[in-house]
Parts: sequence; C-alpha cells; structure tokens
Amino acid sequence: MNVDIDPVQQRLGQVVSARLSTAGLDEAVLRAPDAVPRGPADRNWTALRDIDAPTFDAPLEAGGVELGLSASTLIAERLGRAGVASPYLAVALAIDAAAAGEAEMLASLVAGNIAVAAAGFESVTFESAPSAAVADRLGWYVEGSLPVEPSAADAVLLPVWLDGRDDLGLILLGYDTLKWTALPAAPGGTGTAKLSGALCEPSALLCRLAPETGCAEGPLGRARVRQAAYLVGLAHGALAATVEHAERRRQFDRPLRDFSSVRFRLGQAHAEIEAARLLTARAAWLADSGRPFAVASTEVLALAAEVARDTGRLAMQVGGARSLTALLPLHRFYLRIRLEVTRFGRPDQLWTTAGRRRMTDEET
Amino acid sequence: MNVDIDPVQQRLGQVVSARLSTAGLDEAVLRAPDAVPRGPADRNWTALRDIDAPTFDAPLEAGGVELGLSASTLIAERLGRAGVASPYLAVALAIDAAAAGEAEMLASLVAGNIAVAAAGFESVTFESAPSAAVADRLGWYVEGSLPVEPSAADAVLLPVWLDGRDDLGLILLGYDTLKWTALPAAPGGTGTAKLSGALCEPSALLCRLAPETGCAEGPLGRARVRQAAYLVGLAHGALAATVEHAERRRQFDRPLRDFSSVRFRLGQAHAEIEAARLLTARAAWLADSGRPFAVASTEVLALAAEVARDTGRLAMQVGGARSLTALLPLHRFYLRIRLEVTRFGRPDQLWTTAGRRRMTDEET
Amino acid sequence: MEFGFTADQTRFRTRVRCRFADDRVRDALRRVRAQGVREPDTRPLYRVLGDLGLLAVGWPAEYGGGGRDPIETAIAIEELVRAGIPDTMHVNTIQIVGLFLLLAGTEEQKRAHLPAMARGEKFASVLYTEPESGSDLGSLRTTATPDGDGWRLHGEKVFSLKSDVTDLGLCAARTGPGTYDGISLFLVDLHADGVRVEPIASIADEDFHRIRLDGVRVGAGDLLGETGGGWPLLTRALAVERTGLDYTLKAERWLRAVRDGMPDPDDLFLAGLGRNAARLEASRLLSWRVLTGGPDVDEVAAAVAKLYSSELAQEVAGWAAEVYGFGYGRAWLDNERVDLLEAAYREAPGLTLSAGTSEVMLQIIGSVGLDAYLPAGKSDGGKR
Amino acid sequence: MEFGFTADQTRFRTRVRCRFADDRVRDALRRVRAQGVREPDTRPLYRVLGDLGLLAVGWPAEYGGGGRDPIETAIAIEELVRAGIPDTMHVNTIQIVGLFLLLAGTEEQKRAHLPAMARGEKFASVLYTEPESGSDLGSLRTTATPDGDGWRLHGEKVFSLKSDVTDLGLCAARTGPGTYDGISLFLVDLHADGVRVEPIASIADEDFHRIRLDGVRVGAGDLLGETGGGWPLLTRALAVERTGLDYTLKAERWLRAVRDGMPDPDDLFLAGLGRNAARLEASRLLSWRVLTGGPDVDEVAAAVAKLYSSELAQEVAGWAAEVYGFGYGRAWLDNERVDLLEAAYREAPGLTLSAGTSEVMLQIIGSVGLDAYLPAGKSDGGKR
Repeated sequence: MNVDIDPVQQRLGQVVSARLSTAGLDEAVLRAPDAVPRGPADRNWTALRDIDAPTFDAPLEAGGVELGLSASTLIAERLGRAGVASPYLAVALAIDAAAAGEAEMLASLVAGNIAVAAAGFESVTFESAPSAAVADRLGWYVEGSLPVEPSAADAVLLPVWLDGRDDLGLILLGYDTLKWTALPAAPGGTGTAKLSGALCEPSALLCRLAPETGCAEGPLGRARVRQAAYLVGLAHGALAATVEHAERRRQFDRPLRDFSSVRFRLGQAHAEIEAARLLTARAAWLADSGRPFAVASTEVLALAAEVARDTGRLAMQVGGARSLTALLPLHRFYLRIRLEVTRFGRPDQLWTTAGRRRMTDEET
Repeated sequence: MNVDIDPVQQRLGQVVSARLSTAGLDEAVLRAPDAVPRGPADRNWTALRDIDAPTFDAPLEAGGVELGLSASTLIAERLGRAGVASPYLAVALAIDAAAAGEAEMLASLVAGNIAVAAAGFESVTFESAPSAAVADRLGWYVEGSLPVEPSAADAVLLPVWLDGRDDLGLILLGYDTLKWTALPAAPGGTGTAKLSGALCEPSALLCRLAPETGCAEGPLGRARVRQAAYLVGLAHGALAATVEHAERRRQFDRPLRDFSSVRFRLGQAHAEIEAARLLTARAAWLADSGRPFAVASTEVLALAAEVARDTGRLAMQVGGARSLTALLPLHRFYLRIRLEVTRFGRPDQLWTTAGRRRMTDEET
Repeated sequence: MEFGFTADQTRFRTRVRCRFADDRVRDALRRVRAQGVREPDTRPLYRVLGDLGLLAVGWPAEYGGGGRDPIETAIAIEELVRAGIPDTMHVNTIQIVGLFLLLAGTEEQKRAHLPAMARGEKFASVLYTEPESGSDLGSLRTTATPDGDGWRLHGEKVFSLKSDVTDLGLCAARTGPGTYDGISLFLVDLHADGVRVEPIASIADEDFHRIRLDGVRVGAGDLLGETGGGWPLLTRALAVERTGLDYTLKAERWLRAVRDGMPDPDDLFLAGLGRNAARLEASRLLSWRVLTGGPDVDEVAAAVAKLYSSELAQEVAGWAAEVYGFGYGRAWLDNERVDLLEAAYREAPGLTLSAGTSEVMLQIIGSVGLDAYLPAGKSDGGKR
Repeated sequence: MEFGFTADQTRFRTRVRCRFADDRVRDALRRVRAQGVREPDTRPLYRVLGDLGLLAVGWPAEYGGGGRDPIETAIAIEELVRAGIPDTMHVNTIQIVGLFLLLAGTEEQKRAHLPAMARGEKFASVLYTEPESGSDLGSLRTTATPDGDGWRLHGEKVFSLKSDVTDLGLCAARTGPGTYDGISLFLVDLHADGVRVEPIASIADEDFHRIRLDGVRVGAGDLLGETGGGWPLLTRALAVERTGLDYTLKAERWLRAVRDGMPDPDDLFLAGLGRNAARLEASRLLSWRVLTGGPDVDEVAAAVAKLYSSELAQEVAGWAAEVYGFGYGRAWLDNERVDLLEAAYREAPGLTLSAGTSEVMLQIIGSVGLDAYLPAGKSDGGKR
C-alpha cells in the first residue's frame, strides 16, 4: 500500500501536459457552429502521437509498450486538466477492443493512424445502441440513430447489437459514413447521426462482448476508468483556473479567495477531487494487477462524474459573468463536462448498478 | 392570490407559542431512558387543550369550529418551532379519521379527552402495517409489530389491514395494550411494540380507506400537510436557535455570523424554510378550499422533511460541541427531526410517488 | 392567505392567452425564429405585442399601460413566457427600467420614455456592472462630471444584455467621492455621441455587451433622484429586479420539456421530477409573494425569491443534461426539446449571477433576513 | 502507486484478527457490554489488549510497542475496530497523545508514560478546547504561571472525552502574552490536586467532560518542547489526530450494518449504497495516504482525510436514519443493528467537530492546499 504517485508517473504526466496546447480552443467555442459537423484539425492529437501515446497501454505484440491502464489514465487526466477533447480516449478504447477481439485494425490504431470518436455508449444497458447485421462477405449493415459530438475524427467507434440481441459488438465506422439529421445548435453540443444501412468492412468489428458482464470489465470497464480520470482532470483544470481567478479578482477590497464562503467551497472541491483521483488510480491498479475491477470501474466513473459536474458549476459561479466569455474561459470545462459526465453512462444508473453489486460484495 | 400570512392566523400562532413551554425538555433527553417506555406527563398538551386546540379543525357537529387544516397546520408549525413533541398531531389525525368514518369516538377526541400517539404510518404503501381481523362482536384482533416512540399518550393510532389486504383501517388502541419487545437504547429513540392478538372494542376502528388513494388525500393526506408544517416549524426553531448562537458566539474576534461561510448557509436555510412554509400553506389552502391536494400533500411533506433534516444538521455544526449538550440544546431539534422526517413516509418514496403523479399532471 | 385566482383573474388569463395566440403574434414569432440565428432581433415582435397592449400591462394608462393590478400583471408575464416569447427585452425594459422609472422617475421622465416602451418602440438596458465592480457596486468607477446644467459620463460598463439594440440605459455613475454616497443614477441615450457598444461573445445564446462611455452628455432631466443620492435608489431598483418570476418561468419551461420528453421514467427520474416540480411550485409562490407585496419591495423576500428561483432553474438545466443521457437522448427526443434544453445549460450559469449573484442574495438574507429569528433588539444585523 | 498488501501484510492482518478473536478478548468485550450502560468502562478490556500486544503496535519495542511499520499499525487499528472494540481510548491514548509523545517528547517523558499506555494501564486525554476557544485555539485562557522549577495551571478545559477515567492530559496553556507565541504544551496528571473532572451530558453515548484546573502543579519535566513554543507542536499534534482512519472505520461499520440489514433494496437505496460505498473506499485511500506518508504528516492531506471521512460518516449515519423508514425498521431489523445505527445518529454531529471542525479543515485546505493549483509564486496563501 503506497498511495503516493510515483516519480515516473509524475514525469509522464508533466511530459503530456507540456505538449498540450489550448490556444484558439475557447474562441472556437464562442463561434457559431460549422455547417459541417467536423471539429478543427487537432494539434493535440498530433502531439500525443509524436510521443507515441497510443502505444503506452497497448500490447507488446501490437507495437505497444504495456505501461498499463495506469499510464493511459494519466494521459486522460492531463487532457482533462487542459480542458481539451481528444481522439486519444476513443483510440485507447478501440485498441483495447481490437486487442480483445484480435482485430487486424489493432496495429494501425496503436500506430496512431486513426483518430477515433466514441458514440453510443451512454446507456449502461445499451438499450439504444444501433444494431448490425452481417451482409454476406461484404461486411456489416448498421442501423440506428445516435447523438454524436462533431469532431475531426477519421472513424467513430460504437457499440452495436449483433445477431438480434445476443452479443454486443464494438465496431469502427468511417466518420464520413455518418448521415447528420440534426446539427448542434451551438458549439459544445451534439448532433444526430443516422446509420441507416451504413455498410462497412467485415474487419470493422473489433470485438464481441457479453452484454451483461461486458461493460464493467474488459475494454468497456477500462474505458470507464479512463473516462473517470479524464473527468478528474477536467475538475482539476476547472478548479485550478478558478483558484487563480479567486486569487486575482478583488471585491470589497479583498481577493475573492479570502471570503470564507468562496475559500471553503474551493477547499471542498479539492477534497472531492483528491478522493476521486485516488479512487481512479486504485481502479487502474486493480485492472493492471489482474484483479476484478467491475465495481471499481463503475463507482469511480460515477464519482468522478459528480465531482466534475459540481466543480464545473462552482467554477462558473466563482468566475462570474466573465466565465461565460473569452475573458475567463472556464466555460471550456463547463461545456466539456456536460458531454463527458454521461458519455459512458448516467451517474445515477452507474450508482444503481454499483449498489446492486455491493449488496453481495464482501469488500464493503 | 395573496401569499402573506393573515393577521388572524398570525395572532393564533402567537397564542399557541405563548402557551408552549420547553422547560425541562432537554434535560430529559440527556437522561437515561426510563425502563417503562412512557414519556413524561405533558404540560403542553394540557395547554393546547386549555385553548381548545383540538376543536379548531374539527367539524361543527362534533363540537369543532371548522377553522380548517390551515389552522391546525399553524398549531403544528408552532409546536415544531418550540421543538416539542405533542399528542396534538395524532389527535388531529384521529379526529379527521373519526369524522371520515363517523366514529363514535369523535366527540371525545374533539374534547381533547384522549392523548394520542401515531405509529405504523412510515411506509407509503403500508407494506408493514399490522393486520386486524374481526372477532365477532367482541371487536378486533390486531397482529403485528411496530416501532413506537414512547410517550405519555392514552391511545395509539395505527393503520391496519382489514379483510385480508382489501381495505386500510385507522384504528385506535389503548397505549397500554402495547407489548414492548425492545425499549429505546437512548432517549430520542423508538422501541418495538408487539400487537400480537391485541383485542379492542368494535368502536376502535375510526375509518376505512382505499389503500391506493387513501394516503395522499383524506385524513392521511391532511396528516401529511400537518406533518410538513410541523417539520417546517422544527427547521424554523432550529434555525432561530442557531442564529442566536451565531450572533453571540465569537471566534477569531468576530461573531460566527460574520463569517460568510456561516452567514450564507444560515441564509440558505432561511430561503429553504420560506419555500417549504409557503408550499405548506398552499397545500392546506387547497384542502380547505375543496381542491385536489394529493400531489401537494405528498410533495410538501417530502420537501419539508428535507429542509428540516438539512437545517437540523446545519444547526448542530454551527452550534459546535455544546449543541450536543444542555449548554445549547439544538439537539432537541436534531433528535426530533430524525423521528419526524420518516413518520409519514420516507422522503425518497414520497418524491417517487409525487413524480409519478406529475408525469400526467397538467399543472407542472 | 389565498392561493387561488378569482374568476375575474382567470378570465383575464384566458383573454391574455388568446391575445398571445393572435395571428399577428404567431406570425411575428415565426419571423423571429426564421432569422435562424442564436440571438434574433425581437423588436418587431415586441412592436406587435405593444400594439396589442401586451407589454406594459401594469402601468397606468396615462403612460401607455394597461392599468392592471400586480396580480394581473404577473399573469400577463406568465402568459408571455408560456407563449414562447423571448422575454429578455421585456424583463429589462418593462419589468426593470420601466417599472423603476414609474416608481422613481419625474413626470417628464415618465412621459418621455414609458409610452414608447409600452408600445414596443423603445427598449432599455441596465448599466451597473463594470470590469472591476460586480457584486461590489460601491467600487464603481464610471464618473459623471458636471457640464453646464448636465453631466458628462466617462467609463465602461460590461455584461449588459441586448444593448446593441436598446435605446436607453439606466446607468450608475460616480458624482462624488465616498463609496455609496457619491453614486448617482442617470438615464443615458444609447444612441448619443460617445457611446460605443461592443459585443462580448458568450456561451449563452444571448451575448453580453461592453458599453464604453466616452464623454457622453446627459442633461439635467436625465438624473434620477438627487445628485449623489443614487445608492438607495439603486438598492430599490435591484429589489425590483428580483421578483424571481423570470427564473421561475424558465425553470417551468425547462422542467416541462424534460417531463414531456421522457418516455419511460424510472424511479430515480420520478423522484427527481417530483422534487423539482415541488421546488418549482415553491419558487412560484416566493415570486408571487414579492409581486403582490406592493411597490415597496421587501428586500429580503426579493432576495429569497431571486436566489431560490435562479438556483432552481440552474439545477433543472443541469438535471436535464443528465436524465436523458449523452446528447439529451437526441436519437429519439425531438430537436426542439433538445435545442431548448441544450441552450438552457448554456444559459444556466448566468442565472445565478445576473441581477445580483447568489452570494449577494445570501449576504442580504444572512444579515437583514435572519434578524427576524432573533428576539427583538438582539442584533445589529441590518448594519453589517 | 500500490493499492494492495504484500503477502506479509496479509499474514499480519490474519494474525492480528486471530488475536482479537482470542477468548480473553471476547470475554473482556462481553463484560464491557454486560455493564449495560451507554458508556461502559473499557479499561479492563484494554488491559487485556495491552497484554496481547495489540495496542501500541507501531511504537518501538523499547517503549512497550510492537515495532511495526505504519501500514501494519494501520492494519492493526482496522482490525481493532472491526473486532468491535470501542476505540475512543485507543484513538486518544495511543494514536494521539502517545504518538505525539513519541514524536515530540523527551526520553524521560517517553519512558514515564509510553510503556504503561502500551500495556493498557495508563490512558490519556487531549485538553485543548475551552468554553470560549473552540476552533480559535489562539484565544485560549488557561494559564501556566511559573512556580519554582515548574508551573501552576489555572483554567477550564471542556468537551474532552473519557477524562473521568484517563490519567494523563495533554494540555495547552498560556505561558506568555501574544496569540500563538505565548502557548505551551504540558503533560498533566489528572489525579493531581486541583484537577476537578465533571461530566457534561451529551446526546451521544459518550459524555463530554469539563476539567477545572485550579492551581495544578506541573513539573519542569512535564513541559513539551520550549516554553512558549507550543503552537507549532500543537499544529503537529492536531495533524497527527487527523488521519481520518477512525472516522473511515465508523463509516464502514455503519454502512455495512445498513447494507446487511436491508432485505429488499429498491433502486434509490442501491444508488445510495453504491455512492456511499464508493466514497468509503475513497475515504480509506485518503486515510492511508496520511498514515503511510511518514512522521511529518502533510497538513493538507490530513485535513482532506479528516474532512472527507468525518463528513462521510455523518452522511451515512443520516442516511441510515432514513432508508429503513421510521424507527430504523425495527419491526423486522435486529436490535443490535438498530442500536448501532441509532447511536450513530447521535454520535454523528460530533464527528465533524472533534479534532478540528470541518470549517477548520476547509480553512487549511482553502489556504495552503489550494496553492498547489496556482502557477509557482502566485500566492501568499500559506500566510493567510
């Protein structure tokens, strides 16, 4: 038991942070959305590929270096701190899926050749996931309709029902195959993409999962932990920007931070972030050491989501009106958090699921 | 629409408050519980009978003056402010039940001759209510086991299942027929009373209710509103004592109330109390004006319970260690609130029930 | 206490509702929506509403109003929002600046501005906040220096809504030293020389504005109250802003959209719905208490209403972003609801900041408001 | 990072657990319970634990300890609580006063007190709080006036636990003027002349005490550190108190009782259980971070652990009072669980007050703690 972050991880985190840039990010948020739902070219994804980030948590035989989920949660956390969206998270999930399914796409993903977006993972029971059917040797027909965040991705990774509703597959479709039936009304929102009859290669199916157990361990369980780390990072970033503002901004002849009402709420946020951070690190450690982590992955995602949500709101309140504007771009966190809090399941559903497991768990 | 409290009501409230005494109340809480679960003789009940409080909200033909639920919520609120328990609340419910069932007990109840305690109302679906069966002309056999708060009551009012599970009855048993199988471990707690084979007069059955609809309107709906008012009063009383303490108590050369963290939390409590107070008054008004009040009675009880719970906890925190002792008897509210928050249903169950009604309600 | 409406009031509501359903209103509203931008120009719509007598329902007839009592006025506002009319211009022009002019303006000022506002031909903004003065308005730096029988204004106001299309600003400026004593209130013509309005882009659909005042001339008749006597007026004007009605109505609209869009509610959703609906009901009552409390608004009751309603609306907007899951369940929820709720989330942070932050409300409640809990004569709370 | 235990540590846990299951322990514990009072005397039980080497597991052998490392020490404490041993005496005597003596005492002081504490023959209390000095310890009034080569103590300490049965007090007193500079720390024999201990009845099972010090003589050897140099020591002693482990273990015990007692959980209950269980796991990690962080406890990490764990335990106690409905569902829940949870509610308010209130924790975190978020050199937070 040693709960302190080790120096190698710390250094890795610093390397990642040093390469991330947020220039231009907030202005984009304040512009009208593009007619074509396609985000700007992503400098940060290039930066992460430059340091071979996708290899960190990938199997040796696919060109990875097997630093484990601990390493990729670290990258996720740093992305969160910067408040940037990144294909990295969906790429890491696609790599896990491709490794689990021994898919031929694996090497390309590890090489960082495919920028991925994730969509359709929002239901804990996957009740709204699209369905896919085999079309002879041609590949898969995918049917369904999904909320998607516009991005500069090459491909979109989604869960699909296979063979009726027996299995759940993770499938990688070309981003351009999405048919947009609704565009985001404003930046920071999602559009609706239709997949009616989208046809894709047989190799697009990365893996098959048993729907009952498949979401809390395996690739999706790991994605939950990574997402939790990302949310912890978002909360951290929001708090950091808020503390800086509260230190600088004066009202009634005192810095905001000197008012106990502000100071205590920021202090509470720090405590909550620390708690979620440790829980995330533990969940990654459980996965990396081959222990069961279904309860841990579920709980940490729900907890991190709540912490991020609360910290994001607090940041906007302490930041005041300027936090809605480019004068103090706390909105970067506030808007991103909205998308990320529910991306892999609603917190209340996750809590219920976790609670059900806890009823029979010896560890409580 | 006139949301201001009217002068007559205000005066009535003052009259009630002036007669209530809290002397000796807190010392009793700190003493070891009595071996016999029987509260001290109740001076405040005598005081309320002296001003004919049970008549305020009773039918004219039974000796009442029909001031309506608004009047009895006012008394409940004042009892709450003082932090005292009182047979009054259960008496008022018994009067409503006896009036609904045209029971012969009605006149005695209105005359204030029977001090009543309520037990067994904690489940919204009454799943744990005892059952009663007719024993020829002898009366009712009642079977079951219940948590009961020891008190100086003459009778205990409880819901019982009749004829299998078709109807719900409200029945008034002699307090002495309770068989205590467990006593409270400390003051402020409940004991367990067994009713195995308790036999009572045929007249003990005050009324029959349809279980599905019977709990949100009628006698039980009115009890919810009264209970909400009592909880609002408890919150009010706890806040008042806390504000006084925060004004007097100095730390770091300032009154506690001057710290924005304390001041803001007390201010928030005031806002929540005001909201619950208005909602309670509206629910009583709906009942008194013959409008549907099932949603209102359910929601206001849940809201008032939350407000009381949160205010009670805040009071203990601001009061500090002395709030656990006779030096600052905020615990009077804290302990009472625990009992009252769930007496007529758990807040979360009430919210779910209310939400279900709201799904189809035009008024939302 | 009386929580119902009289038959007359109910009839009045029906009549108003019908008027909002008038073809001219529907057409104008359609044209507003057809502009297809995040922040459409609502002035043509307001001119139609003005023609129909739907704007200044509570002002005396002599100033172009409908002469209605506060309850009817509030009914008309509820119906305006329920009819889907974007209400920012109404809140700022009619409910805040106009009402305040009615309470505190001179006869000349009333005649000069109110009738045009009531017709939907003149619009107003509030100009209090500055880059360095948010909650702490006593530190404002905009100056009004004497110039003949009038003044010249110099300074910068920020975070004002709609000021690119409004005509009149209610502006707080410093006419002397001191913190609160040196402040005066002016009516500023936003088309005058020296006024420069720039947008400050916001994540909300409505952008903010920066108003630079560079030697803007205001006449003797544009002063409200006494020179240097602006602070008590400002306090009063702020209380007028804080009925909470606008926030309550936002919360109502959003909550209804969430509920009506949910096909298969589970218990957790139902509990949340019940809770938010109850709080909405309470919020409405808190607002009505302020609205019907007479012209001298109770500062504490207003702070409670503003706090409660804005926090609730924010809460509902946040709840809406979670209950359907990612992307507001837009795979099956209709686009109109998605867009409404999605915009609510972006608007929400501003609600607990505008018209006095929640912290300012809590400061008022926690000082003056809590004195009511003390035995008489035990506090100096009002002074702190 | 490493979240697991080594095979050795796991074996150690098993061994300790077996020792707590020893007949002598079970018998002594039974006798404690058989006293049938709300606050039984646990000293005989502690003497048994002392005999078995289960008390001062982490102290060096020369002072009667077991020489174990911090992780093993924490394991032993976890097992002590899980075995149902009332832990207040352990927390105060071993974990706070004893550990602090070990860190800051002289060789003579250690030899005089630690071995007897480790054997369960001597017990200690903390005497900081006074009627007018709670969170604001800098305002304490108890004086220590020179008397020969020692001092005489005058003053009143309050809200101390177990002081009717403890032998030694760690007492903060004023030896000079100033706020923080004039404070010194002493070891006081609670059986000495001039010490008067009175109970202050509490709603919790454990009563508080008032300790009146009326010219109590303390010798030169009873001073900890320098005269007037008590404040930094006190800060350190307070940080030692704040591992959060005791609160985490209370939360664990209560949460387990709630879960195991619930026959038919609905979704709302399950969501609450999941949430509290996750927070309990996090609380445990926060505590372990402090426990394994070495002898110089990180003040902020300790404040976070204390805040989080005590708020969680309080939350669980409150949740427990609701989930079963009125009376903890005692019609069907076993009396032992009812009594445990019922007592938890009465104990809960004290958790966020003792060992530094949540407000004091937030003050520490909000000043020193948040500086970590600032770019280097941007704050003077540590000084505020």
